[in-house]
Amino acid sequence: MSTKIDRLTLAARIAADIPEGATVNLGIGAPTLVANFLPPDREILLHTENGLLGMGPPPPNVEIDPDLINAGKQPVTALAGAAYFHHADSFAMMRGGHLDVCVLGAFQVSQAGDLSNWSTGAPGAIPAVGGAMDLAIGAKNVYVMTDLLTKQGESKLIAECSYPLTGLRCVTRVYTDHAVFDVAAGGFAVRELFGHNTVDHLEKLTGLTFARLEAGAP
Amino acid sequence: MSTKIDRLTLAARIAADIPEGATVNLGIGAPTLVANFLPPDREILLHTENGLLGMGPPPPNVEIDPDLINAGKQPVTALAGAAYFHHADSFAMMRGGHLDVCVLGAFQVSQAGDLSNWSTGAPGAIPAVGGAMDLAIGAKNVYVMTDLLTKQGESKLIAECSYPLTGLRCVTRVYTDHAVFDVAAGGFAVRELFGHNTVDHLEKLTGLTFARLEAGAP
Amino acid sequence: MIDKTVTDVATAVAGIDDGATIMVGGFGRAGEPAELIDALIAQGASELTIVNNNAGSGDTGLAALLAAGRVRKIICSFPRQNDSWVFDQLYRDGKIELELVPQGNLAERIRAAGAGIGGFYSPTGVGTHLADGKETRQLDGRTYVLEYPIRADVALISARTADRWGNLVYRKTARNFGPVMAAAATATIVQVDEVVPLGALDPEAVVTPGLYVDRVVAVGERRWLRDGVFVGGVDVEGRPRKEHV
Amino acid sequence: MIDKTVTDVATAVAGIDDGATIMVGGFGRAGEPAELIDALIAQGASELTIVNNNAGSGDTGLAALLAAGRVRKIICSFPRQNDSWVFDQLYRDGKIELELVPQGNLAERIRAAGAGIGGFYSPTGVGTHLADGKETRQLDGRTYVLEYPIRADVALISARTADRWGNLVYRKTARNFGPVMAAAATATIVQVDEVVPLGALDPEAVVTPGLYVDRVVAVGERRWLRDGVFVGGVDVEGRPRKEHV
Repeated sequence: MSTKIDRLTLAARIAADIPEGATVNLGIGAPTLVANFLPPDREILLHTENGLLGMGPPPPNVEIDPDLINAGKQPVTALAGAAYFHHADSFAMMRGGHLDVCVLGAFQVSQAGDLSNWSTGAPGAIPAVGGAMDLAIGAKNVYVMTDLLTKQGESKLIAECSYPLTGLRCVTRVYTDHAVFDVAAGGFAVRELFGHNTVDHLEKLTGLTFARLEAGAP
Repeated sequence: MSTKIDRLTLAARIAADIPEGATVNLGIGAPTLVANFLPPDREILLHTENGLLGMGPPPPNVEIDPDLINAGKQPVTALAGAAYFHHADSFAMMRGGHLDVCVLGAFQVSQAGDLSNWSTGAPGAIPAVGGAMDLAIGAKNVYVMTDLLTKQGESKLIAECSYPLTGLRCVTRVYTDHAVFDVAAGGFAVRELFGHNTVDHLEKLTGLTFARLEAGAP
Repeated sequence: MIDKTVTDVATAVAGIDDGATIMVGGFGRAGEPAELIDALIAQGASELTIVNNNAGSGDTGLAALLAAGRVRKIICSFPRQNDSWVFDQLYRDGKIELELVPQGNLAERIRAAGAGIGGFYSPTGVGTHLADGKETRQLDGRTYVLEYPIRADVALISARTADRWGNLVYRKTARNFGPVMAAAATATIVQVDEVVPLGALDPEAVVTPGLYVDRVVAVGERRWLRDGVFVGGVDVEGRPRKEHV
Repeated sequence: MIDKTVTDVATAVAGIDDGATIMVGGFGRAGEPAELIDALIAQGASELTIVNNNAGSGDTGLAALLAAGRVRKIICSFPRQNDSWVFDQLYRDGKIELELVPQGNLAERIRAAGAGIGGFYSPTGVGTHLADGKETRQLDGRTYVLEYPIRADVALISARTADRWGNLVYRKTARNFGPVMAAAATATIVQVDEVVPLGALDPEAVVTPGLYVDRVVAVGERRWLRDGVFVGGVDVEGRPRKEHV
């Protein structure tokens, strides 16, 4: 066994946690992969913030409809039972706390659940935020999907975010390639280990001390 | 000639001032009569705050539709070109300043254009405001339709309202049974006299001194 | 499979607690969830706070709920009507609390609750008794009054048609408060004339997306429609006209 | 007779002043008022403030307006895209001002302008750089940031169909910013595929009532429809796919 799972396996792992009937927004990038693994026996409603609830999979090329796209500006379809709405209504849906789950990428997540995912604060970079800040604070459960470590080997789970914040105390769970972490009262709690990772090993990788989940916690 | 015109004549007089293409909300009560006199050669869109723009006349009894009513909860119809919307969107339409004209009743109008039309402040009365305060501040032109005098002979045009206010500095014109007044910088200005009323006579009746309209004012 | 439909109105209103804040849709007869209100009366919850444009009329619907002594407080814009004798008596006897809200502020405060807005500066009510004690603020040359969201535990609303996901379409001016109330309540319970198969509603014309809806109950077609077509024969309250009785 | 239709896009954009604030609808190609933007470039107004979700892409549309040096400032949520080289260069050269707004605040601020709201407490952006210097407030246990309306002199939007009163229906996710921008601008100018007779639009499904619209111009059916039916044959930008050229 490896110490890491690949991105598609991680997407499938997240998909498995999304319950029947959930309303879900999948952020641009890797989180979009989660859609491919949603269990076919569950009805799950995907929301895209540009105005559609009940989003379906991409169409074949000959059926691309420029009027039917997702937040990443990729062509999509609409399921039977879908509904269209305007941008303010769509963000009201998120900001009003009506979505069950949002899956986002991250540069950093702090022990308090702070999220940094919109800017590395690099000098001269052109800032762009899109819907990231609305997504971060809107959903009932904000899941982060990310590698545990950067390419330079630095932990993305961190005591305090050093990058510009997207939202305060908003992340509820982090799905990484090494393990799944809950944001708990005393810091991150390991929920599930992938491969032959151990809590000790992850504490060494991240430099953090993890809270212990109560026995019998869901 | 009399010193007063009757209510239907007054409604017709107001209707004559509403231009082609105007969007108009007619308050509950006497202002509703204005609809009967709108020139048939002008397209004027009536708004009712319970969610319809493009309201038509009352239907014959056999065609009363309980789902199609006005703000006074009377049966109405919808014209070709009408649109339905929900209550927040409907009031956004008013409060956002998108209606051209609103015609309201009044207990009192002050020289500054303050309006009192929702409560006489009588002790023990049950307060009820409905959409009066939204209508008062929302339209580009707020016209009041009223008798000049109460049944007790007191002027409804007044230096300062003594009844509870509906809105501050919101009335633009007052159509009374004696004359039409604009709310001008220096107080009420007589725009048009009915019957053999004179400015002097109206000043005596109201106890106010009227501003003079500039020659050539519209 | 998501299926928000329930078989009867009693099931639809089950579990509403004493002390709940309940939004009740409708403006006049239009959009009044008459069957759900009757079910609420039968269900028995008391000490309720009701949010509605009015405070009941005649002896049925909200007025019957009030008459049964179940309502502690009402938040509305226009309680006093020709036939609001039930409310009038309770109010004069000091048996019911009233929060009077201008109708546009009522609609916008309900909308704010559903949209996650913490408060907003409203142009309505400035300088009036209904802004007494409220914070005001000069913004861009105009004075506004700070208004807060109105949230509810439960919304009872009426729509024309639903699907099993809870997507709703309304009919004409019966739409009124339904869409904003559906978004402002923790549990939204809807009565409809009929439930249609998923996909039968035009996604461009769905007014309330299903995620705002928790339970749907079909109560049969309103008396003035037949197979979706207006047939009339009623007065403005929906009662059969005499010549049709 | 009310007739908001004009014969061509040049007439539609006539009279837009230098220094105007212009909202431009669309999210990606969906809802982009492409013909109106081209007409605006030809019309020549400069020193513009543009409100759009993005800051132009490729070399056409908004990017062409920017490249022509007509835009002083842009208010948007996401200026940086793979193909936003025109904006990128102007920004790095200090030739354009940027106000970056989270997308939900952008939509809600535009909505507030149309709805007469003086300001609102938003849950989005709290504790981030985009709330730096803004007033925050604790309300009911949560922290919010005070946001103000965004108004415009002109809105340029695209819809599917209009009637001569300016009632609009959109198509799928091309609806996006159209309805809120239409209500937030002093003059709303709309390009549509077609203008239909009054009464042909379902009053239950009109999304933008005509009173928000000032001018309507028909520009012909979008390439991926034929008589209102989707026929495809394009890429996501609406360009003919190779096998169809």
